[in-house]
Amino acid sequence: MSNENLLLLAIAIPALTPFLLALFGKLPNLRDAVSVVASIATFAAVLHLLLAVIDGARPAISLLEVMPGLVLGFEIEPLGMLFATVASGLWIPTSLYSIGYMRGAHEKKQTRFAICFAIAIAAAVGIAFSGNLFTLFIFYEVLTISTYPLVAHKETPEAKKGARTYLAILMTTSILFLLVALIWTWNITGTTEFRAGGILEGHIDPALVPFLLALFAFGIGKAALMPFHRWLPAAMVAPTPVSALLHAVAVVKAGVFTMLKVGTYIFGVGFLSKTGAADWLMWLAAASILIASIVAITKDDLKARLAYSTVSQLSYITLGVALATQMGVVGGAMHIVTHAFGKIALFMCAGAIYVAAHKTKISQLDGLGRKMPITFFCFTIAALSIIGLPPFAGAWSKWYLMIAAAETSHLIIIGVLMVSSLLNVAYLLPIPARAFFLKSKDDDANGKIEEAPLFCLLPICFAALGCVVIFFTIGGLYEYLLNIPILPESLP
Amino acid sequence: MTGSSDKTTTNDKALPGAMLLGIDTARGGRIVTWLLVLICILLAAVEFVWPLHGYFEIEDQPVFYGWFGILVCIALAIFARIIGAILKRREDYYGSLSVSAEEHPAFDLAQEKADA
Amino acid sequence: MPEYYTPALAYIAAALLVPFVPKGFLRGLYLLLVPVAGVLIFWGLTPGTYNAFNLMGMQIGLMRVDALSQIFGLAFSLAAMLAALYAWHLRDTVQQVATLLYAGSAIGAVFAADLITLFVFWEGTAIASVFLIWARRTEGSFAAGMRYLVIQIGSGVILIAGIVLYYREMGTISFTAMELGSPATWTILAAIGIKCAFPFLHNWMHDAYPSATVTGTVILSIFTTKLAVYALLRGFPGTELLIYIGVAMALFPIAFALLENDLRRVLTYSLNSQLGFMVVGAGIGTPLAINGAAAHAVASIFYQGLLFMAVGAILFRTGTARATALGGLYRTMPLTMIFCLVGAASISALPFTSGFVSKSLILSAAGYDKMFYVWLALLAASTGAILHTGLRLPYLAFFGSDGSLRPKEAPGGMLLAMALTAALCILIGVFPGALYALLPNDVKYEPYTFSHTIVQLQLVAFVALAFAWAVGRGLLPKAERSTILDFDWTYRRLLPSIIRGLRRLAGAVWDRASRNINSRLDNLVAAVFQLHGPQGPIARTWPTGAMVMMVALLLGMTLVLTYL
Amino acid sequence: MMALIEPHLPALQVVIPLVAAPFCMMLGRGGLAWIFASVVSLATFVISIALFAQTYDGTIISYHMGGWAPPIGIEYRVDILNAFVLLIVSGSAALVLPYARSSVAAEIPAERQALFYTAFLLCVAGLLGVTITGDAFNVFVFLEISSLATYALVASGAWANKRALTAAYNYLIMGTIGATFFVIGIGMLYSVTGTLNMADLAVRIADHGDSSTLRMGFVLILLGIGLKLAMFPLHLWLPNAYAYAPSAVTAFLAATATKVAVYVMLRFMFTVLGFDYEFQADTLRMVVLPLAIIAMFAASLVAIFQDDLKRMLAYSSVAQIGYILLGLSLLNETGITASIVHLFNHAVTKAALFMVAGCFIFSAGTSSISKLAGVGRDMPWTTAAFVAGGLSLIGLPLTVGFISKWYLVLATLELGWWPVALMIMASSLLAIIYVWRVVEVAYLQPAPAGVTRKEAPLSMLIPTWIFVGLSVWFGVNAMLTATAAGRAASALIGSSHILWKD
Repeated sequence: MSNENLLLLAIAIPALTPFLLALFGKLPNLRDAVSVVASIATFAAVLHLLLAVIDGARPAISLLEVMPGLVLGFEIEPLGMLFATVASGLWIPTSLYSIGYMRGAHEKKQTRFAICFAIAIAAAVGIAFSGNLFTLFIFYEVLTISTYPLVAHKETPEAKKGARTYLAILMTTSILFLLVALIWTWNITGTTEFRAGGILEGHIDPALVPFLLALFAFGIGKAALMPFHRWLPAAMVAPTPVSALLHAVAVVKAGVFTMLKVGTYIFGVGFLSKTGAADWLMWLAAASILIASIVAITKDDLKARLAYSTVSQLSYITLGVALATQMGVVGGAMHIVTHAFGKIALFMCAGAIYVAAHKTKISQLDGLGRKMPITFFCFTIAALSIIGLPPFAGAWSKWYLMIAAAETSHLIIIGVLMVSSLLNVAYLLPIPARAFFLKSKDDDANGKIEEAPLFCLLPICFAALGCVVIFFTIGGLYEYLLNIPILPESLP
Repeated sequence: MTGSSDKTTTNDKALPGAMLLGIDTARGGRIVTWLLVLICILLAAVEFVWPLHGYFEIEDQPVFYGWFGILVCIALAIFARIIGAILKRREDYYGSLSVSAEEHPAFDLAQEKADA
Repeated sequence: MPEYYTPALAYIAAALLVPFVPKGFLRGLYLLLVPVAGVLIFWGLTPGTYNAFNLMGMQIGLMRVDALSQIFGLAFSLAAMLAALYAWHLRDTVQQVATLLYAGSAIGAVFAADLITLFVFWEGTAIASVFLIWARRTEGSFAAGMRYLVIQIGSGVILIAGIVLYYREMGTISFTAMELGSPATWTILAAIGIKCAFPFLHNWMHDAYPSATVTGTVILSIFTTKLAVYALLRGFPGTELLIYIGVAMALFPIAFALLENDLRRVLTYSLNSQLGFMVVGAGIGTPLAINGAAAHAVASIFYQGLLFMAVGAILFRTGTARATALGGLYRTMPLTMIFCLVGAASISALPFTSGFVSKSLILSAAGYDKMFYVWLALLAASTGAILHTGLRLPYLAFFGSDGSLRPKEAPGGMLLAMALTAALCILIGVFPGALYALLPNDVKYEPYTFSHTIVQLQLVAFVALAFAWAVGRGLLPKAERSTILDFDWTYRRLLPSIIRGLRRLAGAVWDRASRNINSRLDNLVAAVFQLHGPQGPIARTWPTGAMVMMVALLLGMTLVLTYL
Repeated sequence: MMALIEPHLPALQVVIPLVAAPFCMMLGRGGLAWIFASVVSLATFVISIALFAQTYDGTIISYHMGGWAPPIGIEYRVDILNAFVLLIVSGSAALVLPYARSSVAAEIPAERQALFYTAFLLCVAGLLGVTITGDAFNVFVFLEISSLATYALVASGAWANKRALTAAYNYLIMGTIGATFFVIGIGMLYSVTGTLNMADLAVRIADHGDSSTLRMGFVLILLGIGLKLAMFPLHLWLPNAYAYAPSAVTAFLAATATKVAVYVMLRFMFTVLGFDYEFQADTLRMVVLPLAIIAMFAASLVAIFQDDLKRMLAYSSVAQIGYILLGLSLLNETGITASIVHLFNHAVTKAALFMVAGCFIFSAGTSSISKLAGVGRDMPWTTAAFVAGGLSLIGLPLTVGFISKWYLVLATLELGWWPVALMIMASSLLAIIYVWRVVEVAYLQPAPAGVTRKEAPLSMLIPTWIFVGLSVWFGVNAMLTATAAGRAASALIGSSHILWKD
């Protein structure tokens, strides 16, 4: 099968799975099997493409012209390939985990859940493979809409409120800012294609660049840049698999991925650093990193704390873009991977704790480590990875972001990254420490608690293992990321 | 080292460290002190028989190390008292966020009595 | 995977296997044998860098074997073995795993040829060691562990920031001697300074060490700080600033050591003071001084470990290490007392103990370079060490007033560990040549000159006399149940209260602002509703007349425009 | 056969429904009349497709009624713009009629249904006539035919709700005032130029130049048509008329009536009076543009607070007309393209949505939003259609609404009018609110106990979904509509440029 067809297949499988899911809605075992098989099939297709891309292939395909000059088309480049691999790859453990979680927590409407989940993955892969900003925007909105039912899943008043916030912020930012930015870009350059080195240089008054960048940065609400981050904690009312895959990996990473993509292929790193247009973004991202971390410390709700941690970590990637050097892009892209593994593990642990012990508050976790050692052990590993400690994956992405900050002589940014690590320690490590080393206040109630179902545990262990493995195999990832074109291709 | 002698019971005689019994009484203390005085005098005397040499002039002062040690001790005692007066607080000053006031947990220990 | 081989790997692999080794004799033996395996990896290798490879354009060297790394590696391995013996009774898998990881990380860091590897193991020591504190499983130790962890990881992130800058500046990450001067080197020095407990960066030690478990404290006392000394010797030999830092470090903990009630905390202060000697040695930087610092580090690992072991044994049997609760223990724990006295003699640098042969190297180095005040200060610090640890500590624990405690002698594992350590202290003291042969620089030095032996004996004897006299008169500060405030007050009390205040302020401002904004928003929504709601003028069903009015109005308006 | 018919297609387009109407009345019973009306509307649809195909490449068909050449005779003139509108009108009719079968049967007594379909055909004929004719006075005539039919159609909602009568009455008054204004305006143009043929008018006006009579004529036409197309604040008749008319009528009117009025406006402004007519440009920018922006917000806000689904959609229409007027008052090619493309896009979207409302009324017996709780479970297809239509209303990609918004914002950005671009986006955010309110109620609220609702019949669902399908299809592949609109816009501008140059 040609790479182009594989590309379409990688989007089509998750996009068409919902029909099968709807068909088997009444047969839970078959339905869940379909989910798992679809996730594996998608990943197989993506993996195939990954190998091709590593070999230098750049499959591209134009589906149709939506409006004169505006093409719905796909083109794979290293960055998008990376995101697609992460999103589709982590779909497999998450779909397994969903089985354990949704059944363990006795959630209703599991078919609707599975359907929307598959669509969201299709949209994420679509975003990853988008050949131009216009296509990307389309899938970006599909992703928003398809995750709304997932956030509102519980249908309680809180769920509705959270989902409303979720939708309101993502829609407002994307329509009010991102779409305008998109049309502006189209207006001045006559294209929305992603091109190495950017398309804007020479078309736009340098004085206006910061404004256009602002429209993009705030328009990509999924990147959760402060002050448009509120949707992320609000989305935590969703069932945990959603928080794990979508709000730690697919959706939020779609956001920061778009930031990276826009920075690299629309503005161009060179253009950004030449005009200094991203300076303000750098400071905002730095502030976002710190403030979100501080807020995280004050949260007692486990998922809320993890959500604010995500807000903070996402800004690392935005920071990588804003530093406007190759190492910044490499660090940011690397952080997409490393943070994905760490945060998905953390959320899965939170879900496992909820399924096994029905606890959502950190203050209730004392002594649980004895009952759920595997869960909390994996939590510790993932937390260390998020903090950025060796030998866990997070250390490397932080290293490259620091290198980028050093290259641009922003010592304060290095300081911010350091302080952020410590804040991460302060809000993440007390959780397993309390669970393992403090005594529970109500031992009787905890007496019956045991580990979450195997379907939950295995994905957790997988993700935690990923954090370790990536640390040692980072060389390959780094080599791969160097393929992201930074400079404009010389014209033939 | 006062007032503890009466606690010495016959039982203590059987304890493994019985050899030293009495060293913590006032008399024991006096004996130790005088023993030390004797040692000090001997060591000081050595200096006058075989001249010593060091790195600095000050070391050529008679019994420099002896009086220097005593002076430092006095200075330190005074300094420590001043520090103590300023910085000493209740044991539970930091509350439950410190181990100062809490007992060491029993599971980590094996408290056994010698006569048990 | 031979190219990934470092002694640390043996420890890490062993740590992963610990849970599968049956608890009890087998596991005890297993833990004893791991350091042996660790030593075998590097022992006998000719100096050079092994297992070097290129990672993302950076030259990584996992194992650099030279005299400096070998002596620290050997000392760490031996200490790890002794600690394992000391903890023979322990049945806590978490602590056993943590110990192996901790020791492995420290040894790995010592053999690191590049800064990245150093950083990896640097953080490794931070993470692994905190479990020894948390393993106490109390609120207090949890909080202390968190503080310790933040500071230790803080040291790590400062180090990585320094490495980043250094890499940027020099284009290499190899770990060699650096010149203090650029932001990079200052940052790296700061990172090392935290782990080395430089003044004002030292509080984690006094906070955390007494908060650990019985065995945990012994293990903690071995690695972290000596690793930092190693890093100073490797990275900043001959940096003048270190001399002054070291002098301050050697002096100021003395007063705290004299005041403290918790004997384990007394020992941390005395450890801190001893570290000062080593830092001075690194700062002087002559071959002799470097040798002195290395030798003193090795010696202090053992005598300080011995003291911690003895106090640990007391804690283990009595449930407390508070001086106020102890006293008169010589009756029932005479062996422990003897070993403690060996340790005390060593730290007092009594001739024929290890302290004497190592400390004199540093003092001599200062003497040769005619650094009078440094020399004098170190002498004063030595005096202090004799006073607070050599005399006061054993006195309070084993003699002093009889606390009427009659605990059993320490268990066999502990006694054996203490005995071996004590033997080491004395052996080094009697046969210094063996230690000197391992030192990094080839310098001839003879510690047992007649003058030197006599003056040191004089010093110890006169101080002992002064102590006996002062004790008889009750002139020394009394040990009381208390907390002595140290610099950590700034972040345990001052900073939180500032933050609380700021938070209250920010909260008030936020509340006010959000109330204000909310009420404005409410008003806006109300106004919008009034205008656009079902009964509002815009949504209402108007009578035909009103509609016509509207038409007329618009017509009028446009007509006006027509004639403009 | 084809060769015989083909030259007469423009005439047949209007004549067929016009002639068919009286026959329809004679058919008596509802069923037959419905079949007849459906066949007729299908025929007109086929004709309009043929016309569109002929003019797509820019050809202009000029058909002389009875063989009399203009300016004396009446000319039917088809270019891509009105072919496009013809397509909208006849296509809507062809799709609404199948839908009307069940809907009308539920809302209008059987004996009156033949009359209803007659009025319907008349209305179609009128709207087609307005669109196709090249004669200014003819426009007025057909406008009145369609309007009168419309009043009757609205009033036929009275069997369901008596208020339809007042609504129709109000509509009648306002419509008549509008028509009067319009005819006076035409009279003034005639007094200046002495001709009623639009092409001829254009030439003569250009020769004549500016004058206060011309200005008066323009103002009166603007207001007259403004009334018909529910330009804010002349929209007051619309919400009630739409809310109380039978569902099928609402769907049809929403898709066509206002759109044809917009077409007339475009025609008079840019073909007759000319793109560069300065007074017109000033009026558009100073009066119409602000009113359009106010409409976008005010009407959307009203929609947010409405409880009745049909009223909510009606107010949303007022807002959407705001977009159209905004586009044309920007006075650049992209803006006019946006207006024209939105004619189609909004027609498709709104027809679908009103049909959904009709389905709700049919199956659940209510269009009150609060009573539709949990309807997503009982009527999944209908509710899903609402969601799809709603997304288009918001302007999300892959729907036609997005295409319109794209061009509109592009037009403002071309002018550098930042704030306006942001205002367009902000007002679409209001659309999110009123759409999502329904979505939330329909899906996330439990159905009240004891209420049973069946899915709407296929005869209603299929047309609804065809409209939904169109709104998605032309959102995904907008080449046809966008190209047509673009060509129409450039033709409008191009023709007037030539005229005003000399």
